[in-house]
Amino acid sequence: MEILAYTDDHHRFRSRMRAFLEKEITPWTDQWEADHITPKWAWQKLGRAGFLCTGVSPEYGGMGGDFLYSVIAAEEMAKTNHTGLASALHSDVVVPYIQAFGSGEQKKKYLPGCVSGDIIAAVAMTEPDAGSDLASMTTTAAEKNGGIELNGAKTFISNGINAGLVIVAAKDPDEPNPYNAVSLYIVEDGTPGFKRGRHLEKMGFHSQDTAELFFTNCRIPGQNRLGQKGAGFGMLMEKLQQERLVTSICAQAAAELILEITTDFCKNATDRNQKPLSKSQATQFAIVEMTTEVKLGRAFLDKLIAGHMAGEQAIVDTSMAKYWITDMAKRISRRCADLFGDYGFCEACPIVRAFRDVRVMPVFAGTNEIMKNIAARFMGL
Amino acid sequence: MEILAYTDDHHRFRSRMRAFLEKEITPWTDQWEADHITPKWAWQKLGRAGFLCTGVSPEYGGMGGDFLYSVIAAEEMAKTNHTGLASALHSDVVVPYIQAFGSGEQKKKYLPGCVSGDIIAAVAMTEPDAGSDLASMTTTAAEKNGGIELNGAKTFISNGINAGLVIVAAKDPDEPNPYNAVSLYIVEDGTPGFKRGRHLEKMGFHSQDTAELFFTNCRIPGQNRLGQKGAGFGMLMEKLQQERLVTSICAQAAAELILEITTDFCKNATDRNQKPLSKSQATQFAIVEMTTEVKLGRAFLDKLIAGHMAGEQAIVDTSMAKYWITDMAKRISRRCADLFGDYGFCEACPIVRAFRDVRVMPVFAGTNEIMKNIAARFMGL
Amino acid sequence: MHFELDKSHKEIQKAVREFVRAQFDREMIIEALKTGDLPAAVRKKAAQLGFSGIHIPDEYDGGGMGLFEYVLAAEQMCRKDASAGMALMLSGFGAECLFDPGRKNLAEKYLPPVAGGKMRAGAALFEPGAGADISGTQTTAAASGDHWIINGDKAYVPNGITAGFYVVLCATREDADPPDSSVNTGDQQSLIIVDADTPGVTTESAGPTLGAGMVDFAHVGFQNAAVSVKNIIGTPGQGLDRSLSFLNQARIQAAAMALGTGQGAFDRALDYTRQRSQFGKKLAQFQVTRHKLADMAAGLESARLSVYQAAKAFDAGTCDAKTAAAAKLTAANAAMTAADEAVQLLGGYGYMTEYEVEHFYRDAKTLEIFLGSPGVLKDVIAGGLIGKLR
Amino acid sequence: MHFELDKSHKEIQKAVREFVRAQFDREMIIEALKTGDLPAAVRKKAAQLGFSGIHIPDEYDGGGMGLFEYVLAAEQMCRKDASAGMALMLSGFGAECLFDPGRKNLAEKYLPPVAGGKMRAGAALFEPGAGADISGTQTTAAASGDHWIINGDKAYVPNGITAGFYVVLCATREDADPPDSSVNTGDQQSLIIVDADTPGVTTESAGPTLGAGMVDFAHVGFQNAAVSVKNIIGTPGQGLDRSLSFLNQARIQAAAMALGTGQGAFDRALDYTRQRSQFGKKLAQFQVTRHKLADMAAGLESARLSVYQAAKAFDAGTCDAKTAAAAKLTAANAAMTAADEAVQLLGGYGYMTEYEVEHFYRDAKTLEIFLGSPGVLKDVIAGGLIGKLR
Repeated sequence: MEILAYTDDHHRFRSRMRAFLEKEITPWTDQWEADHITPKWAWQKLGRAGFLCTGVSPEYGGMGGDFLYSVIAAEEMAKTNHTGLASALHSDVVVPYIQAFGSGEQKKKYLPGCVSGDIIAAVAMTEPDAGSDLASMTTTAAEKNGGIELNGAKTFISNGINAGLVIVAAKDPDEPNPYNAVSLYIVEDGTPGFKRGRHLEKMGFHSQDTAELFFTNCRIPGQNRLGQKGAGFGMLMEKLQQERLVTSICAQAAAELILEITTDFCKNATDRNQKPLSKSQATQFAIVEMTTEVKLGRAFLDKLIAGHMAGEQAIVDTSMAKYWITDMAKRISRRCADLFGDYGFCEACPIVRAFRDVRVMPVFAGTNEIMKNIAARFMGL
Repeated sequence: MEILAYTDDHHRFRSRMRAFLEKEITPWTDQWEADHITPKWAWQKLGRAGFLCTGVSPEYGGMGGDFLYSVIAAEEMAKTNHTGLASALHSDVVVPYIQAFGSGEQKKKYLPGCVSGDIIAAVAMTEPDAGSDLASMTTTAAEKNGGIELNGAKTFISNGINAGLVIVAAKDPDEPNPYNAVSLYIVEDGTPGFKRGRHLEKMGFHSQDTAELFFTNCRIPGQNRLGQKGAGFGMLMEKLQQERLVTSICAQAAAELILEITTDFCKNATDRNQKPLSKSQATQFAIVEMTTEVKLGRAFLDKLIAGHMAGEQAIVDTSMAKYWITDMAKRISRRCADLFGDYGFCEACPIVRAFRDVRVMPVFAGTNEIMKNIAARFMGL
Repeated sequence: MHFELDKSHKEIQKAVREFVRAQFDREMIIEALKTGDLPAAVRKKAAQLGFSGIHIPDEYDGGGMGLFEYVLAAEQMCRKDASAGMALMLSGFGAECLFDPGRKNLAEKYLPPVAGGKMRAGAALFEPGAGADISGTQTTAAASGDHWIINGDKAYVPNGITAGFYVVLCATREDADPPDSSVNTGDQQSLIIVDADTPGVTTESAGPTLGAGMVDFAHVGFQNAAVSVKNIIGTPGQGLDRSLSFLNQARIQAAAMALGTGQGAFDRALDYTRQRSQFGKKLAQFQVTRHKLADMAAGLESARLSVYQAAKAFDAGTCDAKTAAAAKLTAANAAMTAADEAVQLLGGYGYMTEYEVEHFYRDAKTLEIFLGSPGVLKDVIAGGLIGKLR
Repeated sequence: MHFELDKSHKEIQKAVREFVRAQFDREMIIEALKTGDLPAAVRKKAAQLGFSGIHIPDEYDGGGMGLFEYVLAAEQMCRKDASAGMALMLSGFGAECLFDPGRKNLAEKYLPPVAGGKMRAGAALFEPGAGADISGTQTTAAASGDHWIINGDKAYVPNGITAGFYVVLCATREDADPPDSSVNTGDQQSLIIVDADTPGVTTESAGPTLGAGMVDFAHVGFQNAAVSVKNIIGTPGQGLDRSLSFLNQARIQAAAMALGTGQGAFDRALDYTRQRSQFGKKLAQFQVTRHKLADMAAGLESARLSVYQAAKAFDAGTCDAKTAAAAKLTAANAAMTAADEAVQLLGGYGYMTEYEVEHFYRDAKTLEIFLGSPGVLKDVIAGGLIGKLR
């Protein structure tokens, strides 16, 4: 019994994408990890092959696919075992802001490039001193003389170096209520006053460019505001649901991949007596227990995806999925590593990169503690 | 998005049963817990109201309902917060042996009584020295002169005292291969040589009569064999799937009930400053985390039920559900008790009975360790 | 630093083990669980041998030893039977507040009967609806001539029904005007001894409990209960600090009981799995069984050190609230884990009363909640770690 | 039993803390993680101050102290920087096999340079595909005249590339016939010292590692490597027991490193949450943050006692394999839990190299696997608990 109704078209899309990634992307990932960035041509290759922004309508060059195409794309990207080509972030988190809230002109200007991979998109919410506390952001956007002047700093911005377009959350300095003060703005690469800071060194996510962004008297045209003035908080809240769902999908896919690699290893590697490691009872139980956790996450997630596609509001369940599945991926990475013995602490071991990469998931897109706070609030606790 | 397709008929059945139980059963449960048994009239009342053996066809007095009626009945019984009226065991574990493997005559003779509650059914597999190791059972059934003579002892038999009909697994003493030796036999209450042993004292499940059964030169007619001679092992293996699924359903319902009671308590009870306990962040997180676990179990279980109804074989998933959901119910009972403070170790606290009751679930219907062994085997580990 | 028990300590362990082997027989235990109390003879014997009053100063007929020796005794008792062990070792619950120097008058009266196993005590600190928070005591004691007039309610008092006296935390007032239940003078709290037979004292059993089946818990009410003005322990205002210190001690005591409970469950699981065969092997030959036993043992061993360390620190006067709370958190968790796994390792027998481990499971859970569930203890630990924030 | 550190032990802690404050500066650490090695100057300083060779007998220029003192030093080093601490404290890994009386000739040659920080050692015990099982060593040493001719492969040897000598566990044979790799004489195993520059010794780096970034792990191969017949430690057949005893010691060492790693992560999390505000409050004011810190601290405290106890027992000659394994299991788990929560408490900063805790997380995981992942350790513990079954 399957919860999600994948069609033959979906299956064909998955096969095509998997073949494409195996040939064009996966062979490069070690290099990109070492380089600490993924080249822009990889994005273009992916876009031109039709694997970016599958939800954008054909009018703007997309395929107008349903959300299951996004799910497939996120799952298949996870199999490349690197994070630099953050296509799910681009396609299903950032670009939807433009799809949903952009003017006709903005869509015409930006969406085709997002689909083709010529424009890499990022969203800049988090600030150095605010963390998950969005209401306390301090970046300002003063609208004057038909133009807008941005001042402030953002941090932990994924795709921060590569981004050709950044959606920036900033406050009207004249509005005292923080919930009415935030608007979203589109800032293009090369705008004077927009500078990228250090490429941040991290535990993992090495091929992903995570950066600080600085805006110093950065002037953008008045038409670069996205949606209504002061409506930024609401837009963020709305889109954060999908961001958290996409994070859950990526974490689920990562957990499945880590466990699959580990299970295969235990079935094939043998001890001194040529007995496969998977014949040891403790290893069997570990694999069974982890497989159960992965299946639990999958059933809950699929149900959530189906609800999301049916337009259901599921703030509580989405928050729960985000925290539980990302924690589960982390737990699985820790426990799987043990099954490799000393190989499990060598970077050559195929799950060690994932061990480092998944550790950020319980932290980003709203920490898991924030998820629990949200769930508690919406449960009336 | 709901995984299970409940119809209006199902919902009406649920409402009717819930009202019936609140009026006719729940008021008695404290008494039955103290008595350490549930009276037979309660079974008859439940049966006459149409809540036993909903799956038995109208030909034998049942309503011929689909498995969702069994699910509803099990869930609603859980809300009575006692276990003595083990209707799920009777309706969905034991009686299905007769439905599936009984001769026309056997069905005609026994099913109407099972539906009406006049016959309470039990199944006797476990033996004092064999535990979960069915292959090592030692109870024998010698078929001679058209009759059958049973000798041996069984233990941990739920409904053991009340049972009017016991399905007994026993071995042909002349068959050396244990897997070909087992047959199932129907033994009626009052058969000479069939004695009940002590009513066993337990941690919980007090209103449930758990007993040892002894068979000493116990002669039953030849037609009391259920199904083919020597096919007992296969029949047990087949029906154990549903038993484990039903156990998971009961454990899931118990976990939901425990958590609901606890959450209500935390929302209503206040500290010295009239602040509800649920305003404390740690309590909020505990409730959110437990709710998440319950929802994960529910999604996985519903998917499994849907598959079961579609006739899917799901040995691995069923074993996983049984171990994970029963462990989850146990974990939740432990953690919820903490939220009541000292009240949490008093029998007056509404979840303490459940704390004791659910602890058996990871042990019965095959221990959770056996579940993991089965899953490992069928996963090819 | 050294981790070996002294010879005298090993002798205490041995003596307690001999006592429980002789006294805690199954029949007696089963009967005592039904009546909810240990036979007087067993209580007397434990007192005669100096176990239940091991930490009471010797000038008051006690063992004159420290909390560390108490811990060793409580552990070994609960290892044999947790309910009986709790009943004996908690029989003077609260009498510890009289151990301080300068309490001679009260100590002379109340401690010898406790040490002799003839009288029980009940510390009455917690109040309904206040959880583990004793800082805002609502029970009042108003001075009226030679008496304190006490009004208020205390919840979940151990030995609540059977105690000969209570050690009651009260908000003390200067005058005897109509008692005002809204008074809340956290900085002026006092501990006052109230004889159980004082007029105006009422008790209401908290009913049967999950574990600790030979200790009676009750709600104790005071309605204009008048006791001698001399019944105050120390001077007015010393009650909160003394109660908090007693709570530290009591948590270490409960931690020791939990430790013994977990160890008792482990002992039985080890025995059972070494003897019982399934699928043609001893259960203790299955790797997963072995790993469970290893986890149980490692958890108990490291908890044991935490409890012993806290007790030693308490005796040296250096134990803070954080250390006591951590000892209880760690020990109760190790005990629950061990008892839970023991139930599982025994399978169906684990659930049956006859095989005892179900009993340990219920006692362990009771101890996990008693004197502070994990959340309460973590609040206390964090307070010590983090301190005041600017 | 007493739990206070002696004055001399507190002084060791203080001296190490001063050393790391002076020597482990961020710039140096970041550079050392890139090169994969500590600067020679730091190694020399640690040796001069007597830290990295603290347990080497003083007649061989070491500190002449026990494992307990080693543990204190390793803990404090790793608390400041786990990678650097591991690099220093593991620099003589395996040289411990020369501490026994009667090893004078070899000890005189090999220990002083180790104690002086001039040479590293690598115990070569484990073999490819054999996991943690050293009982069936396949590497052979055949006696040929004045030499042992060694053939075989060892896996994941710490200091595998940089060591001056290896302590190699071999199956010793009486003759020098063509080496038969299928030989497996578990009861005739020996430890033999092989200089790294011996012809026939090859090394292959295991590559970058998740943590322990300043220790080089390598596979070491021996192809007809000839060493003096005097390079055997003790007599033929003593190797397995000596290796197992060394493993106990090394697990306690690793446990101490894990303890320090967890403590280092905790320190940073406590600092951060006390200083950082969110939603108008300090993070350390949120109850859930407080509970996390309480759990981390309670876990580390009880693990600390287990590690110290094991080290003391080892020094007294009473530490069995179970106790050493349990110390490592408990400490590594407490460390991973603390490091993981520290990452979480720091949020985005927890994942950034600059804030150090990500580094502790990787080191803690490395230590959780190194010298026995939890499953291996539980096998060992269970063996000790359960013993032989009839």
